[in-house]
Amino acid sequence: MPVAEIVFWLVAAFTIISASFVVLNNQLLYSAIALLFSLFGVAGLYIFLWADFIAGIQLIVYIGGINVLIIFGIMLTNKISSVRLSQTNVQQGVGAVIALWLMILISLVISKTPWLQIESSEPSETVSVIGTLLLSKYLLPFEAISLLLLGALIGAALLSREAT
Amino acid sequence: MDYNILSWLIWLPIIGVAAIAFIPRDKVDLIKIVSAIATGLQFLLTLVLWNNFDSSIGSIQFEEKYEWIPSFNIEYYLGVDGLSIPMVILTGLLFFIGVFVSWNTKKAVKGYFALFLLLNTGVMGVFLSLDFFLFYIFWEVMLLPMYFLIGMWGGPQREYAAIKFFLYTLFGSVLMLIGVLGLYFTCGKTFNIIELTQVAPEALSGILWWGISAIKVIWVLIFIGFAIKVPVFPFHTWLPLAHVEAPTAISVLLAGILLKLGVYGILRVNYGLMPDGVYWFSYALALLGLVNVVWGGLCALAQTDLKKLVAYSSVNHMGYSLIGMAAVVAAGESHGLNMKAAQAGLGGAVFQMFNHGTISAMLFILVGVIYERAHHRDIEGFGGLASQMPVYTGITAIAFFAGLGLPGLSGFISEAMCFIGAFPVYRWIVIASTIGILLNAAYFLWAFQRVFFGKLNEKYSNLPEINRLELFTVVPLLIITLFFGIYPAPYIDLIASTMDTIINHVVSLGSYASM
Amino acid sequence: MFIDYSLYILFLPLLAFVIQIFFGKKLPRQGDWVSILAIVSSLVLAVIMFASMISGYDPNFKQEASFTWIDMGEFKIRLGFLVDNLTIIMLLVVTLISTCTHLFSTEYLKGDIRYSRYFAYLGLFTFSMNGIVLANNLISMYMFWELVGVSSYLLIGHWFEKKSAADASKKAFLTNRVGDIGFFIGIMLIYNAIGSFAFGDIFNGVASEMITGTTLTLAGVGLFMGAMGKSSQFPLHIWLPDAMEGPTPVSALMHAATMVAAGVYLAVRIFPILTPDALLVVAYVGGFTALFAASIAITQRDIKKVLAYSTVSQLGYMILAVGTGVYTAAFFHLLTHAMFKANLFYGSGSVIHSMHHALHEKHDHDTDPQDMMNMGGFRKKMPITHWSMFLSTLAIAGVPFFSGFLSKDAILAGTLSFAQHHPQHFLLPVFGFGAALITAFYMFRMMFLTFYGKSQMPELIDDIHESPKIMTGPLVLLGGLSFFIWYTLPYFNFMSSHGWFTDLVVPKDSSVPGNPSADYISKGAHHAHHLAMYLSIAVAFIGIFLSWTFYIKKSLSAEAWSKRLRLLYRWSQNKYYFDENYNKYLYQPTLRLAKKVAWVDWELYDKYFINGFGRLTNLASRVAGKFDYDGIDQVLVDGTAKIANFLGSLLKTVQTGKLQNYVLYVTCGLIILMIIQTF
Amino acid sequence: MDQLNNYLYISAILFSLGTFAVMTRRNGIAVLMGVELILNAANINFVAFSRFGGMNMDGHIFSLFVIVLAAAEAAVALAIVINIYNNLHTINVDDAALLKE
Repeated sequence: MPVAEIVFWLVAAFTIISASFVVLNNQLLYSAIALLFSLFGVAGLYIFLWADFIAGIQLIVYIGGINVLIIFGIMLTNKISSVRLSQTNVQQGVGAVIALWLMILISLVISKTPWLQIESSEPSETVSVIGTLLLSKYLLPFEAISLLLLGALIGAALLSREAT
Repeated sequence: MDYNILSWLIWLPIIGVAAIAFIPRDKVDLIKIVSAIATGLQFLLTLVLWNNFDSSIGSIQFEEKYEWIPSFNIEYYLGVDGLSIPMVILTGLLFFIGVFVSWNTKKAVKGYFALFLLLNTGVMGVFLSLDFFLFYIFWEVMLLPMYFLIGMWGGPQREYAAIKFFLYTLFGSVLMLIGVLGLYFTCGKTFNIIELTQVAPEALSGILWWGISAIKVIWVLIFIGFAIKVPVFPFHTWLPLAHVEAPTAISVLLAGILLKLGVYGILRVNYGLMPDGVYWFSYALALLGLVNVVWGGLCALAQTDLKKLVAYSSVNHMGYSLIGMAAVVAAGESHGLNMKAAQAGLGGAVFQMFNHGTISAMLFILVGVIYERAHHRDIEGFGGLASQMPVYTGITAIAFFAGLGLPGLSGFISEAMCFIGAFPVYRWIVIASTIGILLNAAYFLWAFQRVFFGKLNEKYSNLPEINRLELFTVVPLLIITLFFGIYPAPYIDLIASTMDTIINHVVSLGSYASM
Repeated sequence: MFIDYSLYILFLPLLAFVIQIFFGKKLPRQGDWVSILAIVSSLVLAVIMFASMISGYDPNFKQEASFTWIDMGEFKIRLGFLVDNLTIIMLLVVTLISTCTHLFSTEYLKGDIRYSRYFAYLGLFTFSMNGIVLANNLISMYMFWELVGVSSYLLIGHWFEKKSAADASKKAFLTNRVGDIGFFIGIMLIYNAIGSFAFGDIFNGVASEMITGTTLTLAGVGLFMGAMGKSSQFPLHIWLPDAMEGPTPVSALMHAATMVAAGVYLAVRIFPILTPDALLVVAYVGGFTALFAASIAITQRDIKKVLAYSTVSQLGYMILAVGTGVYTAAFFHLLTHAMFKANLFYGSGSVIHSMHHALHEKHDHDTDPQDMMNMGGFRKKMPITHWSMFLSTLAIAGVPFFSGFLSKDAILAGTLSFAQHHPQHFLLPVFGFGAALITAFYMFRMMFLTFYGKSQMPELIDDIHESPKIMTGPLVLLGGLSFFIWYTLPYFNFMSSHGWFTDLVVPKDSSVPGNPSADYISKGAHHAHHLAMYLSIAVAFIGIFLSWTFYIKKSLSAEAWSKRLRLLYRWSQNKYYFDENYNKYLYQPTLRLAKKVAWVDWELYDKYFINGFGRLTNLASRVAGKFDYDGIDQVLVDGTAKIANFLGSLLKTVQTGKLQNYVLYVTCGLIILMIIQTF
Repeated sequence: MDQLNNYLYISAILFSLGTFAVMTRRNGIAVLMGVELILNAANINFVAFSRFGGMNMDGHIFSLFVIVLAAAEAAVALAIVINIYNNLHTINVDDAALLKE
């Protein structure tokens, strides 16, 4: 087994374990931190998938932005006396059964489907291609999504404003 | 034809809604101006449409046809013919006027005008769409804004009125939907109305459902859906309530356009798709017309609320339309190929739709004017206003006289045509319904006397005269009423060839025997 | 030329109406001169037309013009104008009386608050009346017919502050509408059979038996119902006396001379299509109305009411003439009656005007200025009014040398001849001569009470003055026109109506196959002429003599006789209680019915039936809910606690309305779908 | 690491975990974290298909959009959570069951 392979499995395990920690842990702040690791793991997976740019974005936006935002959110909505902010769960039994079923089923589907697999070589660089695509083929969605982002920004600002 | 004028007609108000969405809610005037521009442009477009419309052709013009949901054979299919074009013009006009009627709305102006324009899109869409699915969607699109407009900006009983209107109409449209689906599955899975007009008469004949002819079942289902809008006698009770509670502009639109959707729908769908059903049902239709005329007239006579009186007069007036529509069978062989009567009847019915649209709109605006000043509509509570508000009195007099079918004003011609057309076929029904002529005169004149004649009620000795804005909303309708009363030819020319198409279609494909 | 002129005559008053409505108040003198200018121009044109008719002297003169108004392919309505001798004479009458009314009103309504509006309505009326006269088809006639009704409505209600005036105007319109229903049904019957509205086509159609028998009779009676409404024939006579609430010049123009004569004009126009049965109906309605209305006029105290009932009676005469076939005599009487009755109304207007002023001087606002019991001895004070009215009274009473004698004589001769041929209808001449007797009586009663004897209110007599020249002008003119000579030129025989009129208005054969020919009828009338003449002179003088004995010589006491015939007197004075009975058995029940229907509609049908559906649905949902709780939940709890617990908790979670539950369900659904899809 | 299936399995596990979180967590922010996991799972699929399925760069673009959407969603969702907290003093989503009415 080549080193790369081992690293891949390690990253995958790391991602999944942190993700399950996110889900199963009862302390909110710990969950958030676990999410951070999980996102790291995903970024690693991206690199295995020859998507270095996406991996970078993942690091910057998810970890640098969203995760921090979440941690802020936790802190803003709780009286912080310790890091052990516990929280409770509902319908855990049913939820677990269903989630498990879901996983099994999806896995079944994955294994049963004859996936098309085209061998291709690693692109030399992705950034410029993505850039060109964004400004040519995907110009309209790009503009739309920027509008959406703007809207969300304003909306979020409006929503969290103190009611006057 | 290349400019997709019909799509523009439908979607222009939506552009208005989008524009209004970006205007802050306190910029009230800007909102009104934007709505005025949107509806005004739409009205101009309807006039352009009229100008380019070829009235010598009795078939669909300005067609626009795109695939929409191909897997169900649903199309985005628009078109206009002599039956719908007067209604399209009327819609353009009344919505434009409606903006000015509601100019003094104080409450939640932004929401009001957004809903108003949405309603506009719905109505326009119903008149223009030739695909059943599209038609049904617009039909429902119309319903919601109406619900909110009555329920939020209406009078004291507005919630009750709104929910009643909503449930009544929803009940109708559910029945209609069942009927439409029945048609869809029996006639080759298409929603295209024009195609169905060709296919349905044959495809439906001979099919029995639970021992009853499918034509009868579908006819009744769809008829009830439209009859509620007309409103035909047993389904009319939503109307007085909704009219009374709705704000003035909405009453104007309800009476002026929404009621016409019923008649339009019957002529477009029931007459087009089920000519046999026309023969089967026409006697009942004339009878319902008679009941509408007499019942509406008597109810109007007893009212003490001016707006309710006008509302019941709508029931009465639409009765004439029904009687005229039933006359189509006169052109059939069983009635001696009396094409004259059929043309008079159907032409009268379609003319009556338009005339009632202008006249009742005028009446509701005028009632709104007095309500805004006196804050009540009790007929007994006025008296002697003629000396206080002479201009208002004069205009109301003309509107009332138009309502009671005075020659020289448009209502007379259409009523007379309905009667003349139906007479050869339904002699006794027509003779009985001429009593309506008297009832019309009685309730309008009696109300007129109580409100305007006699000594001036001291309470109203400084009631202001009708103002310029209000005049601006009424006078165009007044001029139309007068113009068509004296010279109806433009209207008749516009519809004549389409009326022939409908009559020939019904007569050539339908008969008494095949039921 | 004739069509052009008649169009000008038609539209000039309409132009005046439009100008007056929009600018009347801003114009100097409130624009009355605009209206007068228009009507005088119309009059001049009418006179020119009349002159060229006389110079042409062609009894068959006829010009027609029409245009397509509505064209739907097969269904067409053509409107048009018809000018013949009848039309020209009628136009002259309408414009002449209308001109007089315009002039008279400038003084009579001086200072009225709606002065310009009044003149506007006069213009509208003249327009629509001329429209009726000129119509060559039933549809345009019907249209102008209704427009005349509207102008009458507006003018009767001119002083709408008075409740009685407002009531009267509404009553007039509605009563006319009852007749119009018949009119319209008649139109539909005829159109259905013949397929045209034009008179010419209709006459041809009837002649070629496209419509026959009962249908034709019904159509004729239907059309005649319109005439009954407009000409105020029994039982639709109730509106005309009330219409006297309008200004007196209006009464003279519309409710005496022209508008009410429109019914007769219609009857004359459609005479060719009336079947014998229809004609009988017409004759009996007319004859009965003539006598019936005259009997009411005897006891009225209000000077205008007397004249109103006299008008109803005289219109009955004309209708009677149509019914007995001498329809040109009816039209002749229409012509003479228009002149002398308009004059009588102007005279009464003049009297009322001066009474009004006298009372005003005395600050007396309670005394009725129209009550003849307050008058008397005005002869010296108002000589012009008196003499002019006197001439017209002689005319209406049927005294030789006056116009009424000729026309009445023609009618009575026709009636008599009809009864001679059909002895079973002997009642018709009885109606006719009876009415003539009573007419002479009550007309002189009116004259004597107003102008002769002692003044009943001596304190007023000093303030009674002759009216100004603009009012007496029409009086003199129309008084002069009461002489027979104007109607018999170029001949000079006071005993015979032979003259330009009888030369130019020649009866034509009825279109109905089997009806007696015009020649046959006129021969019969000629034959009965002498007997009728002697009889009518006799009854006229008996009537005048009786009146003289009652009110001048007073050898017979009116009071004593009224006591002796108390029942009849009271009936007559109360107009046979028609208004009361109509009110009790017609209006009130209708209103009650309307109220009932509205109640059923709103309180019963809507509230219980329609809303019942709502309640039913509500109930159903509640029952379902109860079943859900009681039936399922409780029973299971009572049964097996364990399952109940499990199900209960499950159900509870289902019904939370929490978002997460829904996510759960959605996922469940997804899983099920996937299972189905995969296996 | 050169097998498409591996990535898909990982993504499936992540997705199930995310769903589980969304279904069970009472805390709004925890639910949000679950949603983030789901989005990541989807993203992995996009990129994986992009590499193995011949989608070229389109998958990358899509995942980019998803990330942006996630950012927007997170911002708005957190704003809502804070708003709810301000109003109801709880962020437990089942306490805020206004949908029930």
